[in-house]
Amino acid sequence: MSLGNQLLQYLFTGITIGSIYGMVALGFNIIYNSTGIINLAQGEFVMLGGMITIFLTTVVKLPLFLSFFLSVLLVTLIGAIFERLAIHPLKSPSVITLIIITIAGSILFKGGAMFLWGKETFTLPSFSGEKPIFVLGAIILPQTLWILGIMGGVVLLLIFFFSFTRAGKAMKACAVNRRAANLVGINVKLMVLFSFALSAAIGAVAGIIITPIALMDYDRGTMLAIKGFCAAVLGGLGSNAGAVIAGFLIGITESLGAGFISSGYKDAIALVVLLAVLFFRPGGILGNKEHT
Amino acid sequence: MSPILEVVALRKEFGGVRALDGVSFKVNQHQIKAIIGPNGAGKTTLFNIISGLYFPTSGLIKFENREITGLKPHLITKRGICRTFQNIQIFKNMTVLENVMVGRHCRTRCEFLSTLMKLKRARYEEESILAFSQKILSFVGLKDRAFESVSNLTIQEQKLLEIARALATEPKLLLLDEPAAGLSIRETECIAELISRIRERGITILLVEHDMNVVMEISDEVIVLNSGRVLAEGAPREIQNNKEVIAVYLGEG
Amino acid sequence: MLIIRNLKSFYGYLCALKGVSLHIKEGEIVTLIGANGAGKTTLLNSIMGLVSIREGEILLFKEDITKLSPPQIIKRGITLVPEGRELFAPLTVMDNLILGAYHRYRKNGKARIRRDLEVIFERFPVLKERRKQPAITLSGGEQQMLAIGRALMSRPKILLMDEPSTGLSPVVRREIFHIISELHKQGTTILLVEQNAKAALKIADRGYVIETGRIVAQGSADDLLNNQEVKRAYLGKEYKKVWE
Amino acid sequence: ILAGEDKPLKPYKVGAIFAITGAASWLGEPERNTVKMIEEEINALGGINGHPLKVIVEDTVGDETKAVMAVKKLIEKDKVLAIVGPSRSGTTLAVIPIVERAKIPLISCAAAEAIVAPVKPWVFKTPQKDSDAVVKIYEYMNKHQISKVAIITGTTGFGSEGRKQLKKLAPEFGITIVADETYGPKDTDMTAQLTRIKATDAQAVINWSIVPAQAIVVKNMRQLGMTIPLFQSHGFGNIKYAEMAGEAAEGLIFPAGRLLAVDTLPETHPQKEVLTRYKERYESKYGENVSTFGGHAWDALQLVILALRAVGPDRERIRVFIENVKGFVGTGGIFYYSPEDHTGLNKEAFEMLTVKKGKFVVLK
Amino acid sequence: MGKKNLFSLLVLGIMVMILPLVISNPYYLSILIFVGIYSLITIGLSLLMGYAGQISLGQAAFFGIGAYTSGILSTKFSLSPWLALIIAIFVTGGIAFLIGTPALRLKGHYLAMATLAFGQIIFIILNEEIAYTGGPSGFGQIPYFKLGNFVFNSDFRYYYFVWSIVLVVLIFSLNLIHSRVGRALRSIHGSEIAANVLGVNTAKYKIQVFVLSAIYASIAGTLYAHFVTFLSPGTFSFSFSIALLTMVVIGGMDSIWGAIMGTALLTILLEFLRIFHDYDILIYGGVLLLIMIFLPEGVFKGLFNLIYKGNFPKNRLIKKSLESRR
Ligand SMILES: Nc1ncnc2c1ncn2[C@@H]1O[C@H](COP(=O)(O)OP(=O)(O)OP(=O)(O)O)[C@@H](O)[C@H]1O
Ligand SMILES: Nc1ncnc2c1ncn2[C@@H]1O[C@H](COP(=O)(O)OP(=O)(O)OP(=O)(O)O)[C@@H](O)[C@H]1O
Ligand SMILES: [Mg+2]
Ligand SMILES: [Mg+2]
Repeated sequence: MSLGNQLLQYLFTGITIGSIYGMVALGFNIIYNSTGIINLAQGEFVMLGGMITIFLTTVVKLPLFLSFFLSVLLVTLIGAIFERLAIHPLKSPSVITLIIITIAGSILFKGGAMFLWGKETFTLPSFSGEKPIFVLGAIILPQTLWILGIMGGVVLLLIFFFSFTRAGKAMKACAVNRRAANLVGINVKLMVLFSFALSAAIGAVAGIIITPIALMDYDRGTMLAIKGFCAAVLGGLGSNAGAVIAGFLIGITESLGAGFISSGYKDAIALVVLLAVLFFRPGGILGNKEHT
Repeated sequence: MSPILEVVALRKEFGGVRALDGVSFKVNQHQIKAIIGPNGAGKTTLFNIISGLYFPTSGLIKFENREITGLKPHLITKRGICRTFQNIQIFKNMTVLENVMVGRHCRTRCEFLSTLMKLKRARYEEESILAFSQKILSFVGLKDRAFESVSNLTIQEQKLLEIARALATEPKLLLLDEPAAGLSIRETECIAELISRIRERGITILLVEHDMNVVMEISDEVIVLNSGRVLAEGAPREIQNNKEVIAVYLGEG
Repeated sequence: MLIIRNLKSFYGYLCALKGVSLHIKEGEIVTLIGANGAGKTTLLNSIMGLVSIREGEILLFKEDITKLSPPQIIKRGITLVPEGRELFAPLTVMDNLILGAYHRYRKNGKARIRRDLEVIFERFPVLKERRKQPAITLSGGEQQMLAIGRALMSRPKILLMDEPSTGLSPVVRREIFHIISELHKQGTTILLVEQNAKAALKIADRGYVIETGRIVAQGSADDLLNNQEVKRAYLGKEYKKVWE
Repeated sequence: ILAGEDKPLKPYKVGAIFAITGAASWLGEPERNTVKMIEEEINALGGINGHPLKVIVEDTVGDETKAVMAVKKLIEKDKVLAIVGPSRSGTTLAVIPIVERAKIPLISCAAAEAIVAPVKPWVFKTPQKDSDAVVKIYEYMNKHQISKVAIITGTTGFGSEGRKQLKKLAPEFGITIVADETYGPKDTDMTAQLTRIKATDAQAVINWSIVPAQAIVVKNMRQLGMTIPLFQSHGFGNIKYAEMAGEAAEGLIFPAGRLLAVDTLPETHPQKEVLTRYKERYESKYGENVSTFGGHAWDALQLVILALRAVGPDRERIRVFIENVKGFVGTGGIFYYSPEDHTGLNKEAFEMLTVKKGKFVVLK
Repeated sequence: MGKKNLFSLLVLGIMVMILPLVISNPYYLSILIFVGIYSLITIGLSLLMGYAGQISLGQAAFFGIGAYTSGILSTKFSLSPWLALIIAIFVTGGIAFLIGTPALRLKGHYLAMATLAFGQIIFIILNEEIAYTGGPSGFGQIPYFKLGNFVFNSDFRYYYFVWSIVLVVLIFSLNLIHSRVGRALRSIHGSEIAANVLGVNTAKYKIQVFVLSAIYASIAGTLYAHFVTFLSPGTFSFSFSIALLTMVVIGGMDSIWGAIMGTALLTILLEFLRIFHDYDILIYGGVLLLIMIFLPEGVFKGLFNLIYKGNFPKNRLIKKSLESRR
């Protein structure tokens, strides 16, 4: 295998991993944009998406397509219910309180999933076969193309939503200044509910499309959340394009690191890159500096 | 009298916005000098640069004949310049007294180790901080609110607190950014009177204010800024009658 | 039009309004005078539904709006220019203004709002210049103009203004009072809180005096202007009338 | 009628600590299930010499601190006679000082050699030795003229112990390790590491890990079009892993206890009966496949029961009894303990298995 | 330190003294030992978060650096644990200084991310440097602390050892927050710009308190290493950082007492939940959620508020003064 082929393969691998991170990061961004908090249960939404689909296809024996939509719907509902029960009742929560609440939520979801589906690892069949596609001697999996395609669609929609629609701007306004948002007539609580539902939905989509590649178990959420958080921050919190770019950057750094330096230290290499970027651009790649 | 502060050809740009465009002036010792000018003229930006929060694009600032351009804010405070904020910036997580005690920070020395072990030195110092801060609080008239949380203060009291806190640093030059904004006529009178009293203690004051009654009453000299340039400078009476100033700022009565 | 009866509001245990009653008729400018901490802001915030109301009621066109949330109140045509501006700091000037009209889009459509935007820009040319800048980077006075502009974008029937002229230069301050009387002419009802009580009383029809959470005096603006008590307490010693 | 007659005798309390939840729960879960099943069966048959058996199960979550606390609780609060578990090497090593000090027999279900080398009086283990698995693989390679191998190991205790043994024993068998890669337990894609291996002249790959992620290696390798043989460790001993890898798993080779291929074992094999019995009972009770991990717990608890039956509730005598067990037929093999050997098994406990049509079969 | 704190200290001191006489079961004692060890970390974290307003998601890493440094030094290089403790403090402090200097320029979630990344990197190093750390399977046989012939090898002895250190650290920290430096830290939390303009070298103090909290964690790490006598990376993972954070917030961020209470509460709760077996995770999550919903300011303040019916003692004082003013 020539060096060029290898390089290309690392790049493809990086893109595959990176697209997973990017997908998770998008979910973070939505809730961040409307509440200013990091929802540490985001990883669990991803996990639930995957697990519910597995359940629907293997136990209920629904077709994949139908399971996909049903499971996104269910997770959306779970996200909304979580918001109603745990976030909604708070009068004037501080950011750190909210973060701990999402941690508690993630523990509960994880526990629930463990009870429902046990501790084993599951997988889903790839959407369109497992036959790798060869490009210049390197392979790329059809599932990766699915991930890229769906992610591209989601990102475009989100960018459009947050930059060009009134509802998107209103959502951002909620995070910036709840009181002022109320004052101009934005129903903040509804917006927050909506954002939890939306990010749960996107988390679920992410979970479903990555399961054929990455497998899924009840305990998978935390790791995905950490990686997604990395991507979200590196990209600049709130910036969806940034999240995707950062996801790829982390993925590619990891795979190049594994390929050329050391597979044991690949994650550390990516993290060092992340730190370096943050130290020079304290607001992430596409984020604007936090104003004081 | 020698100037205590000298600003020379100061410029500041934010991206495309030119907030200050070659501002030069001097402030004499024990003066009250007022800076007025339309909204967005660059007054607050000027304060931000003098107090070290912003770095100027070009130009220099001299304090007591030593250059202080680009010094870190806490060092500038140590030299003897302190300021208040247009948007009140009090420490909401502390009591009134504690807020003022923070002001003593730059005049005291005990560091981590001695405070950790509560050495004798630290205890002495703490007592002196307390005594000084209480003195300042009674000077501005907030003595009986010392132990309250600052969220219970009215806007006037918050403004007084900011001034008290700045006074606690024992400044030679005090920068006040719109101290009377949001105050009623009565309260404005109080603040004006307080400012005069501060001057009597030998502290030089640079004052930004939109309330012309205050400016004209207590200031010795007035500078008018307009779009980042000095438009006029002189005694209050002269400024009042300056055609240009009336046009851009005061308006026809 | 707006009737407030025996309103009591609390911050935790602290009773900030101790039974306030007042009314505003359609098309009036009413001003609220009081010392710092008297409860003016609290009253306006209570009307908007931002402060928890323990007792009493607020009626708008005979409808009880005491328990409604701020968005519902805004839909009924009341808007507040808040104390401390409450802008969306990192959003641009443009976005701030557009969000001001948030609840009108469905009713009025984009074109109407575009037009209103132009009107605001005409009134405050600085804002037009700065429309792509984040609100936080504006000067204090510019931010105040933006806060007023944002409130006007919602085209309220009743406009509550909490110290709208704070931090504005004399020219702009005069412009604000000009705008207020213009709005008045167009039929907007206004409840005005101003530190400069004299200026406020001059354009107002009626006024209320509030002291530590209670209304202690009321009357027509002229009466209040000439009331010795009020004069002594709120209008200050006679400055040389150079600047007013 | 004597009043005491139908009053049951005092129960024998045995502790069990497994990683029932957390990242290693696929180990702890079958282990817990197994000991609970044994407890029920023994008690249904009248207990041990009339004493009911009480197994107190604690969860370590695979975490050392929690394991330490759990062991302390079992010793100090529950006053158990012996402890089976923990599931993982790390947690076992963490609790060894405590059981040594408290003088409680511990029969670990974890594999690492460090647990019993050097021998500690109170510590035993039931899983086969890593080094024996490595020897098994290397012998097979010698037979098939494979001398250059790439190893790829998981970064968990099991993986890194395996890596150590693979590297240590390679020279003895004239084998060169041409690539040495690792992956994390929650990694999602191993193509980067495999691409690097592909670029070497390795004749075979050894994938040594115990986490589900090892199935991804199997898949990725086939996706990359790598055709060289793939060897797995005995950590592959769960048919689920083969199912996850799907077709890609066909033909891979790994050493394992005979539990997984009990159907293909000849009737005459001494373990046949034990294995069949365990497998049938477990699968009918829990409705899931047996794994070798549950088997380790079966062996451990049966040893303790054997000891209790023979010597009664005395910790020191239990220890001595287990140390002298000879020819105990367990699921992992036939155990011969001695004061010098607290593993009790040798490489004969392993068979080389392969995956054929999605099933584990003994490699001929 | 006010009278109230002195009184609380006295109560805590007496409680610490007599508890082992009441509950002598080594199992319960070792739970309390862990409470003590973790309290050291959470006290530091509360100084960092509650007082200076800087978040850290990497505190487990400093705990780990302390534990591994002294563990390795005393095991592989046969140093006395006491010396190892000191060296570990310097190593951890040094690393904290190096990472803190650039990281503390970041704010909010970005700082959280940077500290998280740092924690992960340390975690990976612990896993990979097998020659020193033993890799994922860890290493054991770490010696006990010794004073002459007196070995701290029983739970009873170690309990008093750990808790005397906790008390000393607690007194130090209380001194600190009621001092010039403590006020400076809180002013940074209140408004960094204003603090800066009032002459507080904010950058310096942020780093100093970061280093201090790291040193507390390092001491805790050393105590852990020589108590459990076995180390492996799992103990020092991200989830432990999160657990620490949770303890601090549950207790009430802006109080050191809260930090200790939160630590005790969660540590004991988790042990207690053993009786629920697999359900413990659900109950734990549920309890956490309920506490945060109903006592968002933490149990410390929350309980006071419940007892005093919404009049936290400080507030009552204020109320009185308000009423006298009216
Ligand atoms: N960080 C920044 N980025 C971009 N522009 C800025 C920034 N800070 C200030 N400006 C611009 O610089 C100009 C001067 O602002 P400054 O705050 O100094 O005005 P000012 O004289 O204090 O006005 P006011 O009386 O309204 O407070 C304004 O037009 C403002 O928009
Ligand atoms: N968020 C709050 N929490 C607690 N007390 C408050 C709060 N806001 C205001 N108060 C108290 O309520 C009383 C009334 O305050 P309010 O702000 O309504 O007065 P105001 O008349 O608007 O004064 P100003 O002229 O300063 O704007 C004051 O005593 C104030 O201290
Ligand atoms: Mg200004
Ligand atoms: Mg007010």
